[in-house]
Amino acid sequence: MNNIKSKLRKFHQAKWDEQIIFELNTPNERGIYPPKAEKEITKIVGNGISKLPRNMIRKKKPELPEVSQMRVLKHFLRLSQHTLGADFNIDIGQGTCTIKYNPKINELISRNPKVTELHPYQDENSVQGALEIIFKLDLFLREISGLDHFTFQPPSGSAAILTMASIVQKYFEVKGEEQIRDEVITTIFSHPSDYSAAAVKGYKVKMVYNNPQTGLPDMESFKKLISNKTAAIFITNPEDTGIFNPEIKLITDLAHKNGAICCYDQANANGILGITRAKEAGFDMCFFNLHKTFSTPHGCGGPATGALGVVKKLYNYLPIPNIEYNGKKYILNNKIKHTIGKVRAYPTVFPVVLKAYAWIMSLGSEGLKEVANIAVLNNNYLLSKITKIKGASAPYAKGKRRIEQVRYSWEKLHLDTGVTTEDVTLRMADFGFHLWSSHHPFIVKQPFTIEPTEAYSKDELDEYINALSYISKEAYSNPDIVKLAPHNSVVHKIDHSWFDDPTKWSITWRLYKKKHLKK
Amino acid sequence: MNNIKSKLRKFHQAKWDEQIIFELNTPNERGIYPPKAEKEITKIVGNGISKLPRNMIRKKKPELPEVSQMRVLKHFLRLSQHTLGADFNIDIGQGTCTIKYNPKINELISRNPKVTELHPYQDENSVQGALEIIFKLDLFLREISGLDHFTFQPPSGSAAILTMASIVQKYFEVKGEEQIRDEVITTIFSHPSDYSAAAVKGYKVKMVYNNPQTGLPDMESFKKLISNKTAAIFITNPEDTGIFNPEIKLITDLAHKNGAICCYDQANANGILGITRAKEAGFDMCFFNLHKTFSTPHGCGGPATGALGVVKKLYNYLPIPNIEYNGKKYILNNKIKHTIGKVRAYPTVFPVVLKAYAWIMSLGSEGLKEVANIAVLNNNYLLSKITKIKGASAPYAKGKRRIEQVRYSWEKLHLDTGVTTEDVTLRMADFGFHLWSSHHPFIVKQPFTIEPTEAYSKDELDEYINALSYISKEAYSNPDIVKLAPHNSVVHKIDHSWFDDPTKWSITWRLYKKKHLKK
Amino acid sequence: MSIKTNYFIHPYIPNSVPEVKEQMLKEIGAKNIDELYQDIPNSLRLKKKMNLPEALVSEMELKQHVEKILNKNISINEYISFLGGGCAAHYVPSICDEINGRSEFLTAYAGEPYEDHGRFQALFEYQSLMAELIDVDVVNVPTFDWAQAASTSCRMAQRITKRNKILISKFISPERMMVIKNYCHPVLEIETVEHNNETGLIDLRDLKSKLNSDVAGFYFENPSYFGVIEEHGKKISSLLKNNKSLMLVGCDPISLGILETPSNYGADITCGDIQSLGLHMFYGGATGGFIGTSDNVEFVKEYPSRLFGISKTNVEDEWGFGDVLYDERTSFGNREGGKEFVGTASALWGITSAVYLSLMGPKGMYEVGQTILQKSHYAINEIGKIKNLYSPKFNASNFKEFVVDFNNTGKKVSSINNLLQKKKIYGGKDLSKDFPELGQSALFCITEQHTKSDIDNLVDNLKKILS
Amino acid sequence: MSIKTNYFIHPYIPNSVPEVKEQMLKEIGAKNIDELYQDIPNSLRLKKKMNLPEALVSEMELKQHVEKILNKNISINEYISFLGGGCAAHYVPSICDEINGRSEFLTAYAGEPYEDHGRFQALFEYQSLMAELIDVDVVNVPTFDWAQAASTSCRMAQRITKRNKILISKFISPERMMVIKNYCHPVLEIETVEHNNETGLIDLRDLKSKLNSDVAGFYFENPSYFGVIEEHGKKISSLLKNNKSLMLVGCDPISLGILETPSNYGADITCGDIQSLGLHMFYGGATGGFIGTSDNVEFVKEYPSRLFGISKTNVEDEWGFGDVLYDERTSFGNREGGKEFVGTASALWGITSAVYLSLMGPKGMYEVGQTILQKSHYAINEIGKIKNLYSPKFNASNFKEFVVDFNNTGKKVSSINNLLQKKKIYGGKDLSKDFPELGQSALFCITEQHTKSDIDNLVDNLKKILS
Ligand SMILES: Cc1ncc(COP(=O)(O)O)c(C=O)c1O
Ligand SMILES: Cc1ncc(COP(=O)(O)O)c(C=O)c1O
Repeated sequence: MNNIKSKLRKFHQAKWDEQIIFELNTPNERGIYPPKAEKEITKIVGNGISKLPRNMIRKKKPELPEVSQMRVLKHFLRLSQHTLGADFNIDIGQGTCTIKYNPKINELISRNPKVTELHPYQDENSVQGALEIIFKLDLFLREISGLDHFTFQPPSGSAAILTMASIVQKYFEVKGEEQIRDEVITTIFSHPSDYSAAAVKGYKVKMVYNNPQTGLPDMESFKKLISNKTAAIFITNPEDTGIFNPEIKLITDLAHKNGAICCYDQANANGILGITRAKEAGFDMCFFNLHKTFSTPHGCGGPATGALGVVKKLYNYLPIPNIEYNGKKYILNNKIKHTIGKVRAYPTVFPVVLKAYAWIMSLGSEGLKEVANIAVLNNNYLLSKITKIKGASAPYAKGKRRIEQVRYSWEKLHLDTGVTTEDVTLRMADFGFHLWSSHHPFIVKQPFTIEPTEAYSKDELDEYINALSYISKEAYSNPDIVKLAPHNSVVHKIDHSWFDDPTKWSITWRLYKKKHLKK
Repeated sequence: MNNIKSKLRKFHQAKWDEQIIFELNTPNERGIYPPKAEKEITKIVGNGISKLPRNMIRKKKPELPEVSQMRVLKHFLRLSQHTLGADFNIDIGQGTCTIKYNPKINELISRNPKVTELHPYQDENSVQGALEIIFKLDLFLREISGLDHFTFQPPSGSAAILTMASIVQKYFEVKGEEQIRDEVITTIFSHPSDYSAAAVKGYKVKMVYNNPQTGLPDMESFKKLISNKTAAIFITNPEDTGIFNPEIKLITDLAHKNGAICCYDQANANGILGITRAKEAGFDMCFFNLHKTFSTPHGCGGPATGALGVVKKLYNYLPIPNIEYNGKKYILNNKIKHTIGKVRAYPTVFPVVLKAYAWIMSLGSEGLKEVANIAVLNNNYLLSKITKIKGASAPYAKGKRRIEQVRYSWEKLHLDTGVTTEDVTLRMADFGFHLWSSHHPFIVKQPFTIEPTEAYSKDELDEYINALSYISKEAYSNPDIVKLAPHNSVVHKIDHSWFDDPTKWSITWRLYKKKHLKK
Repeated sequence: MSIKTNYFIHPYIPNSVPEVKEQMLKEIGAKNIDELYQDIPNSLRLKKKMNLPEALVSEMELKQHVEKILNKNISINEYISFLGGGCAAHYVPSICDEINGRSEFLTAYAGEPYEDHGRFQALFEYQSLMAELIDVDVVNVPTFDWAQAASTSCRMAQRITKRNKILISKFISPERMMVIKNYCHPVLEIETVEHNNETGLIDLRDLKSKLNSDVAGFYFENPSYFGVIEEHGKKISSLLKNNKSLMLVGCDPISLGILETPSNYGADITCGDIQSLGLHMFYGGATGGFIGTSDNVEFVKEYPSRLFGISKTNVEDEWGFGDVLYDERTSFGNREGGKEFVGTASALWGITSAVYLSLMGPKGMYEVGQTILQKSHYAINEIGKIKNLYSPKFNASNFKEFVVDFNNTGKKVSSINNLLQKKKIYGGKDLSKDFPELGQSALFCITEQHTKSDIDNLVDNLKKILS
Repeated sequence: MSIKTNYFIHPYIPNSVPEVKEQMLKEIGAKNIDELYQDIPNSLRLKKKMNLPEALVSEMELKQHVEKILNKNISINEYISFLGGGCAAHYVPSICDEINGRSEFLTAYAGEPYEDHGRFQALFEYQSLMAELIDVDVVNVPTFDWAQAASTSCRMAQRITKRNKILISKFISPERMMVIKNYCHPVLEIETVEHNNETGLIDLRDLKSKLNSDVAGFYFENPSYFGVIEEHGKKISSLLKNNKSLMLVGCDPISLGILETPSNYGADITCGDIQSLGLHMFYGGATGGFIGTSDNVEFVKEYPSRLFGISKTNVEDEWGFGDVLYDERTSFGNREGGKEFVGTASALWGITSAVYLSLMGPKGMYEVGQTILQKSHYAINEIGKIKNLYSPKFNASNFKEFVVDFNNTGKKVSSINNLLQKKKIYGGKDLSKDFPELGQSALFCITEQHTKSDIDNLVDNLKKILS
């Protein structure tokens, strides 16, 4: 197994021991000069400052550092090397995040001035290209989901959940049921935002826990919770466990029977593209994270887009403007009867939409299905291999297949050796890998979540597995090396006492100076 | 001195332990698909292969690796992190190379399709922008050098030397003296190409060694060597020692008196911009490396340009086409009476010319002079600091100032501790630095050459000096740590036996397989 | 050719190679991939092929295809634009794009501070640099946009004061107003505060009249949507303090090298958008919302966003980073008790703005503010000289943006803009729909990128159109 | 403002800060910077200010200034171009530019294999990939361009055979011919070899007649400058072998996924340009010359270029790299005895081509060759159908390029091209000056980037012009 392509690397992360940008301050150095007003202008209007109300002239200059250009560049370049992007590692350890290849061609396309230099207030006629791409992506996603209309206004998955909750609310307001229907149901293995974004809209959120055997949301609890107070259900499927819920249609039927709206969290739909859809599962709304399934880069945490689809009857509640085609040209439709208004100031996060469009165009129908197939193949391959590693297990649904990810457990490893998931995570850093535990609460003990997507080769999967097995062996033979990790990373064990203690936390450099330097 | 901005870093270079691209081969993986001919075309011309003479169809497919796209990207990205570009380190240790800031704006400008997508055969009218930039750079360099015409055809400094030799030759051919004048004189501290590129043109090259006291070329030797056989002198000033030769005008006068042409190697003119010029020093030709003094990036060793200037009387020998302005538009002049022909297929290395143009435009006359001033200030600051380091010295011209660089010596360190320049070089890698010895032959014992340019701050210079002092201390206290370096670099002591032994050397992967794997 | 219908080896999907699939299925113990979907009931399986355009697997064809569509756009590189209102064409230093284009930053996501030290440091620096610019002690990792930042500011005010009403200035961006309204509904009640029609400044009497014990805070923007500089910040602040309501101020950070910061005239929460700090417009696609407050624990614990803090490690002189109050505040750390929600937002743009501020320093921020001030006042002047135009409409100080009153011309802004467009000019934003009370008025925006000749060109064409 | 005439703090020059200068001068023990120039005689000092345009220290102004000039260019993105002759618009995969734009590679230079391991590996891989493509054992780190590679091939042949004459095919690029002539003069004598006027193939009789004991080698190109595929490589090789002369073949590497490699019909030295392998045209500014031979020591030691070799280190399974035969061969290692010279050349483009070949693999190279073949033959056919045009002029197989004979049209190529240009087409390269014997002929080039409609567009316009 330890062939050259899946060898355990002698890795060390770049380590520049780089200062904080403020430490690089040298008074009077300059990083860049903005343009000056032309002399003729100055002649006419003076220095400009005289135009300001006296009390509105800034008195104390901002204490920004003064650093010459190359040093600023060097600083951030070094920080970039301190960051383990997906382009560098075998990024399957950030389960639920659907890390995949973000094609460089799509980056190139999105840095075209015909993309970067468009103003959101421009006349429709001058942005027909942009609108066409947005609208066509809508058409594509209709086909992929079976739903009837998409909006690309929500700037993230969580924002899409908030938007769904807003639509649900408006829907029942129009029906006059908003007072009665003040509950929402979600599940414990759904994303936390399915809880919290719904709560923002004032809903009482009820949580269905999983059946300890199957790992699936417990049907009996569902039945108990659902009622004519239920405005909507917000559910992910497969949930973080990667187990597809075969009863999903029973759930949506039950919800519908109680007059609720069914909202599908398909942020991550990577394992089911072309296989199964929101429509057939009975959902009224669903959303896809373009920055997950549809391959737009994660950018350290955004920009992003939660593409939100609805069935026909909810069209009238969509945020405005909606991008449509009137038979002659693409338009920004602001006339939507019961629109919830807006969830973001401008129509969409255009570069993200554009990259998702290009990604789908490079794959087509068959390609998308192949994405799902291989994501699932890779995941089950890992499942088979990882469950053979001493100390690791895959709770729930023994012997069953999984879709695109699995929530594993190091519980046995921990019991046997004292080594925790966190220890393993930090030790994985020594080989150039991420390993993520799971969303709180840790229902699965010592959890870790792995989602390989379609982007990594068998050799790369093997390399990752090799590292896990190696660390398991270490844990059993020499646990300290694991517990003291990382050794080969840019940084060592961090003092966590600075994060929850108000007298110590330093959210900015000035706070650090106040709290720690003055002493 | 060890303030936070000049601290000795706990450095480790990125280390991915990356395979050779051929080791990543997985049969049938694809990195990219080129476009296919349209179906209509295939219908008409068939598969294309049938158009080939049978024996000209390739029989054995090239054994290129088959690797999917993200893995290719990852491979080269990792290799990039294994490379210590000037954007990352304090790159003052590659003396003679004039490593400075290569502004990112110039990169951006040069990636404009109006630059990348121009064909060299395009009609003059459609490339007026390109020609304007080339011509204006010519005007700038005339001002900087005092000479009368520049050509940007030579694609490097060495190629410029070759071009100068070609012009000299043609000049004497036209005069009918080519048989008599078959010698060229250069100096030992000039760049090796001043010797070898002249030799390519069949010249017997004579070398003037330095005066052991002053470090300057020995005047007496010069006088002895120069005669009516001398076609030209090729000389750098300041030479690699950084000492300005105050007798330079005596030398050119002497050469002229003997009927020779004076060729100035100003590849590196960083210390004298706006201070002193080729014209006043009596030279007939000079060249600047745009990739040194004029800030275009070195690109791991090119692309580059040796901008070659000549006095009026040599205009008629310039390579064609010469870019000129006829009062109405910019033209490619191919009608040059005694042209040497060409030294490169196309008119110039346009992106390099463009970046040099932009760099000069951002600085202007004062800025260029400030470049020189600060380069010299930085250099003399280092001189003062480095000569205080135990074991280090700056041979020649004791107590004198230097211009833009200094050739130092670790001779004492070596005698005292056994540690060589090479050892220090490899140990410097552990702190993220380059340190270069010098061009062969090592006239200066245990040489090292440092050229700070204007691009680094005092703090950065101090950081570099700190590392040198630290290593000197190590050499005296614990030489093994120096001798066994590098410890924190991507790679460790390399087996040099594979480089000069024909049974072992492996210039390609296929040779490696033949020579080392078969066994 | 190797792309056949049943044999689709895609450059993005390494294991689409059939031989590899076979090996992996063998390890899994499955006959085919379909078997892996056994839990998906047949009734839910998609039987048909999705109806999507044919794949453009050749990268060149993909590029040509997309560029052909994009060529239908007319960018403001091609026309001269005076559009603003929250998004504008400021100069983007080349290093900003160099850094946000680095593969490492572009493709990182949610790693630990151990492998993603650089991401944490860059965003900590972003927070710290913004904190200097807006002169506060705490700034968040950026949220989606100004609208979200303003919305969250309102919700924070509610949680801090435990009151349920927010007053909002009428002269804020209509887009932001809609976002805030949706985000706060039905939990918060919203009431708008009037402005003086002459000066464009906040109507203090109206504000006063609306203050009561339900009011959690008052949100206004400075400069306002109309570019008007509100000079009564301190007065507003004392009105609010007396009422124990918070002052929430939105601002355009590019003004703050030269304009006083909201915190210095009493803002409890400062918010705004970083688009002006090194981001291209991207059709409104590059935005990031900042929120800044004092280090008061009561405020800090109400942030929903991530807040990166600096720390030390067990190695001497080594910086470490981590999340402040993560388990208490965030929905990641506290599903049921977290504040609002956290997730993917605008981190890459935050890093970009950190680069921008590092390059600019205090002097650069001052100078760019001054240039904008000078150029915009030049435009105000020159437009004001045109017959029948009132510029600026509001008799107050302006920064970057200003309203021109076309009511006396007898022409509609929309038709004037159409004529300007024929001259390759995007005129000011037509305000007649969003602010009918202003009649035919337009909002013009001038940045440091405009040249005198751009402005003169506009003025000449306006003259021609109106003559 | 802080830029004053005597107070110039430039973003590119950190120590231009006066306070820092003072500190440094103090350390040096000098009163001012001028003192540091004490060795430069006054008579050599420049007394005046250089007459250069005013500095554009603002990055935005610099960008606007340069772009304004560049906008005078019309790129072949805007027109359809059929220009080739050694430089052509092939598709550049986006990853090629991603990699050559990486700051690390872009700004590295001459470091040791210890700090620049990645640079050495990437160039070793370049050598290795090219070696597979051209099917030889040794390839150099790329030199300037094909012309230089051909020139050096001639000089290598001279040193290997110790003979002083080179025969060169007449149908090579006129630019390369001039470079070779200058580079070899006066050390080598050059004589040209004729081609058959019908087929464009090498005139074997003429070749034979010119072979004698002075002849070090014969250099020809395949495909020739006219795109003609020479099919008698083996015959030429045996003629040369009999004369103990070397066969030197120049080729366009993008042909070699599909065309037989020179080494397989007898080339002793293969050379050419990597421009077609992932490089933009840059007005002819992105070129790189490759030279490939067998691993014969007599050949290897005659390379002037750097040759990177692979090795091991003292750590198990770790690759190391270094220079092969550096001290013996190169002018760096051996000033007086080195072969020709070595210096800065085209390394970044070499790395780029390594990326290109890694992406393409054997199948990609085959496919791109096939597409070019098909599209160029389609163009040959369609142009050939136009009245009075002969296409191809030479009755042989073509790849990528071909000559169209306009002699029967009564029109000059130059005026036809002018008319085409009005239709936004750059027609074929006019050959009438460089090859007067061909009369009014033009060289057309078709790559994989041309679409059928591009070609049809050309044909339609030619028809109109000629009707
Ligand atoms: C299933 C699921 N839902 C929602 C989200 C939230 O998406 P975002 O981070 O874009 O807010 C995620 C992201 O991790 C997710 O995986
Ligand atoms: C003084 C001098 N001359 C000539 C050269 C040769 O330049 P190139 O590497 O461009 O051939 C150099 C480069 O190091 C140099 O420093």
